[in-house]
Amino acid sequence: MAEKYKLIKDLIRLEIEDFTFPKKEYRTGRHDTVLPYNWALGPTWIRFFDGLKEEKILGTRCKKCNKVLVPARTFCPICYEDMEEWVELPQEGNVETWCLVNYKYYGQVKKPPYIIAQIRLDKADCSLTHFISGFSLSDPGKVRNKMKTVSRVKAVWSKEKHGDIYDIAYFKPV
Amino acid sequence: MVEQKEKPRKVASMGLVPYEMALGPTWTKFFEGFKEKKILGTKCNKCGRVLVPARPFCPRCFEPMEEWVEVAQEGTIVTWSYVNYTYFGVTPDMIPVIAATIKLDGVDCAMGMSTRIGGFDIKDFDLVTKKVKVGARVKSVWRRNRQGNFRDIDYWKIIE
Amino acid sequence: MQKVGIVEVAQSAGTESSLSLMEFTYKPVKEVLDKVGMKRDEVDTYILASTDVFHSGMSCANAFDWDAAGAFMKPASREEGDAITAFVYGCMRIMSGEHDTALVVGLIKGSENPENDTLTSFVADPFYSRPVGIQETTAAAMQMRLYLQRYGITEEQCAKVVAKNLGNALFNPYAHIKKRVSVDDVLNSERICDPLKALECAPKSEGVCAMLLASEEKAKKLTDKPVWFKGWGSSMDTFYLGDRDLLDTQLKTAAASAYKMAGVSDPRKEIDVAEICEPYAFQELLWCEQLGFCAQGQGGKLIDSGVTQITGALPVNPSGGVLAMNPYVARGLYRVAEGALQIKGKAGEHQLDKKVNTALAHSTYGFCGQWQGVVILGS
Amino acid sequence: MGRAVAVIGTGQTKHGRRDDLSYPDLVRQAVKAVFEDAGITPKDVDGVVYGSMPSMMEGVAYNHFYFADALQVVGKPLLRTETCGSTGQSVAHTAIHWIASGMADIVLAVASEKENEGDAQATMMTILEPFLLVVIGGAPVAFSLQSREWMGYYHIDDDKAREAASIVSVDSHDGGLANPFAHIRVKLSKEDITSAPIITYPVRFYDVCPISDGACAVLFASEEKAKKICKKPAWVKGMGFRGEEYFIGDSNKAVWQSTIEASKEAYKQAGITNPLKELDVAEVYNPFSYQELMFLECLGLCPPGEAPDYVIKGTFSPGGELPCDPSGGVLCTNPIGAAGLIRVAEAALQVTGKAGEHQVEGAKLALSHAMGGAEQFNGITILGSEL
Repeated sequence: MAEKYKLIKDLIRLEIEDFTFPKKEYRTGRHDTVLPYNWALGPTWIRFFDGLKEEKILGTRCKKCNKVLVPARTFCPICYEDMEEWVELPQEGNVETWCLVNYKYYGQVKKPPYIIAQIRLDKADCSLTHFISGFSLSDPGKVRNKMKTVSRVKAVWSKEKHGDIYDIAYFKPV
Repeated sequence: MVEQKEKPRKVASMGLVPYEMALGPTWTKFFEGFKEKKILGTKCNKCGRVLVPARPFCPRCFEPMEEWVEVAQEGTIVTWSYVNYTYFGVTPDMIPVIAATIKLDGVDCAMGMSTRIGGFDIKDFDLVTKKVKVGARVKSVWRRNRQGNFRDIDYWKIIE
Repeated sequence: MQKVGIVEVAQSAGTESSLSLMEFTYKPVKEVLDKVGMKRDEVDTYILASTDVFHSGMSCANAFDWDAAGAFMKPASREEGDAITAFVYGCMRIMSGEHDTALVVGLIKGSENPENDTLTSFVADPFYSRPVGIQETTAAAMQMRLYLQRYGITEEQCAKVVAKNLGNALFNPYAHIKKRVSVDDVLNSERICDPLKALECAPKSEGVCAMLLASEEKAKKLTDKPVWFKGWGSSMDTFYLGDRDLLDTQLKTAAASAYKMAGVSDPRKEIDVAEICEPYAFQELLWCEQLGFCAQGQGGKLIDSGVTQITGALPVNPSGGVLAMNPYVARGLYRVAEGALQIKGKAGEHQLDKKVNTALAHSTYGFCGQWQGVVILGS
Repeated sequence: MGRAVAVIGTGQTKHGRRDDLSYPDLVRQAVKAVFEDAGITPKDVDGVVYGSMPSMMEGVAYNHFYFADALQVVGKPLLRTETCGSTGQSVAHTAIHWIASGMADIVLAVASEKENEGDAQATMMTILEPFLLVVIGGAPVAFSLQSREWMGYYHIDDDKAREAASIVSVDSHDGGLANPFAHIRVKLSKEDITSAPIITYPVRFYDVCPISDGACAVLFASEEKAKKICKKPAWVKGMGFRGEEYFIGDSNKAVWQSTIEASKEAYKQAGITNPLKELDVAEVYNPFSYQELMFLECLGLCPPGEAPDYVIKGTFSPGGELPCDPSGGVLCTNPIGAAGLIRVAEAALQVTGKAGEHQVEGAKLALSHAMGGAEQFNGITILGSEL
């Protein structure tokens, strides 16, 4: 297994955290699945992520039901029609719901604590899932009180952009 | 999760998932046998077949297989394959390999996959086709430091 | 349409086992066959349920499980996903008239896997939901906050579900978590994913559940008390959380079609016991609403009223539910098994103190209940 | 079986390396195509069955959630069936049982694979128990082991097997050339095949299937609905599925019982007593040309040990007694999870006369087949033009 991890390190900039199973009183065998993936984005995601690079949040409008969905979609999930009309969305919206992640698990995307939220951007007909930050998250009690007052949030862009969802660093309270 | 930035149209990533399996009493005992250079099988009281690796139950009769037997370490090649290509996780120094299925004497099934033929220059393909044949006799060659896993059998040697 | 009866069930306990996955799976399958007095090859068809990422690191799970499930050279198949689908597929195979008996197995050995959250993050799409940290717990936490906000459900009411279910689990020999907890214990447990608290989240358990199904004629021969499959409904929701109203799930659709098929018009009155899949405490309240046990937004009042207690008029999760035992893939089949045992009167110490004619079994998986399935059983 | 079931439409994507589309969009192409073919809308569907290879291959677990929108299954029940390489056949079987049970009238079956997005051999290795089945090699090893076992068992010499395997490969590639959906579309001569690089002796490059992306969708309907909707349905005449022990050496793979028993059951249901005579076309799962020879025997299409003779005679070639894999088969197109369902779709196209350039004249009864696991599972579906 060590060789496989080495292969990954050569292939990708990745820090591998170690996972320890609880100690067992019987004989076990540790074997980790380590597999490479190379997912094709397809034209819609590419255009959406290219938009993020230019600090634009793009959605698509369904010509049948007229709904604007973000991130942009190839097709309307309800009407099943191709969504060809692209719209740039405002970068502000309302927080619909959120959670404060304050525990660790293997393969986590970020060091806790962090807030994940559903954000309804103005003029969009669905919510965008992203992080909320821009203030201290270390005291859960204080975060809860603070979030009671937060209803509007605004996108904060990453300085370095790679054309992925992290080009939006997080949303901050307005 | 972790993304590679070089390719614009694709997202390269890794799936890393740790698992830890219980070997269970049957396979623990089977591998303990390896430490003592023993190959253990279990016998079905109903159909009388001896299976290697040892099994907790007979897959056909569905009765527990509780009778343990030590089996012979010589047998015949049922089939073999010459592996000379790499893929993720397999580096050029790990190949070539001759994978074989070997039927040990007195056993009612063949031992598949985990058995490798060796003991001569397997990089010489002409030599391989000369020596390795369906029906050829083989014998286990054990490693000196055995840890109770399949690598304890270093390879299977062709008996001329 | 051929009637299908549940003849016999066997389950394994949820606590960590030192057996290998093959040995662990073999036991309940053998047990169910022995109880009925059938040989492996006398059963017509086998349906397995297992999930690759939850399968100790071996993919194409059916390959490894085939022997232990007893499926050697039998017409068989495997459902990837919740085991309640394997139950339904087993019923279909009998209803089609092709087979008379079917053995259904759902299996997992949770102790061999990493955390469920690690695995469920692989359910998220790789470009958007996964990088922003969506997995079942974070999705459920957002659903819970919405639930609290919109309907004024209190955290105490959610905590009561844990106290009730873990209390029930004390009488279930197979349950994984066996400890009495108070509402305060739950409220004071760590807020791991605010508003979710540690004790409100299901554990990671082992579990193999095996069940023998038979056609009407055959079932009557094999057991003196078959439990009949009366109805099934299932529905899938759209993928992205942002596209959904998280409190208006497809469970309503699933329940409606199950009730229609079973001829249930007033679930609150006609159903005697419900086994519900509640990996997060608040979900039991939400699912109860959507199953029509109470009006929308009244889930909190429902638990307050005591109706869903084991002694109540409509006991929910007398076995302790998923909060007490969460064999991720097999949990749906456990719900059906527990429902069947209640009807048979064989649930043991947690047998209800009343006549049980109709039982409901529910299962769900996916973020915020993306897939929902409801099975109705009758005496 | 209960109610009669028919295929009322098929849809496939162009298979191959499909970096141009995201996975859900690829699935949607097949789904759109099947609705166009059948002339119905997603609203008419009662349920969906989906299948692919394991999560380890896709990098997304439970990808039916991810594809919920592409499958147009929102608000409807979905079953996910998966049995390794035979997934496509098992998906079809689930759909057929669903309708036969009376719980649905129209079921959409979809299977897909984006094999280029993962590492096929590395993923395939995860099928094996990591401590008892320690081997390097992936699928080519397992199947070349089987081919050699078969050659050894019947004492078939290397040259004869080589000759027959080359014919299988040439015929399949000719089929692929005529099939607009196929991945590999090249004209090959026997020399091209015998001079190609060795993958694992004696298996050479053109004896092995490609790594493909693709999706396939098939609409199944009850008798009543099929007659109403479809002018020329393909009727399900029989099906069979069998699996052997997990450990590869436990049973003889040269006389492969799971293929034999699965096909026997399917023939019995279809009332077929002499498959070679009665079948008009067969879509045999052939990821390796050598393996197809063994399948031809185990499917009862020729006597045991005689497949090379029959192949050399031209029995299974275009224009022969029973043309095999006119679509090019798995040798030309192998999105693994979908490959089994593509066989069903191709069989349906043949018996309904819609196969176009690779149509077998007047085909009325077709066999479709898929295999999976480390030489473990076999699934078969037989379709016919008459009820």
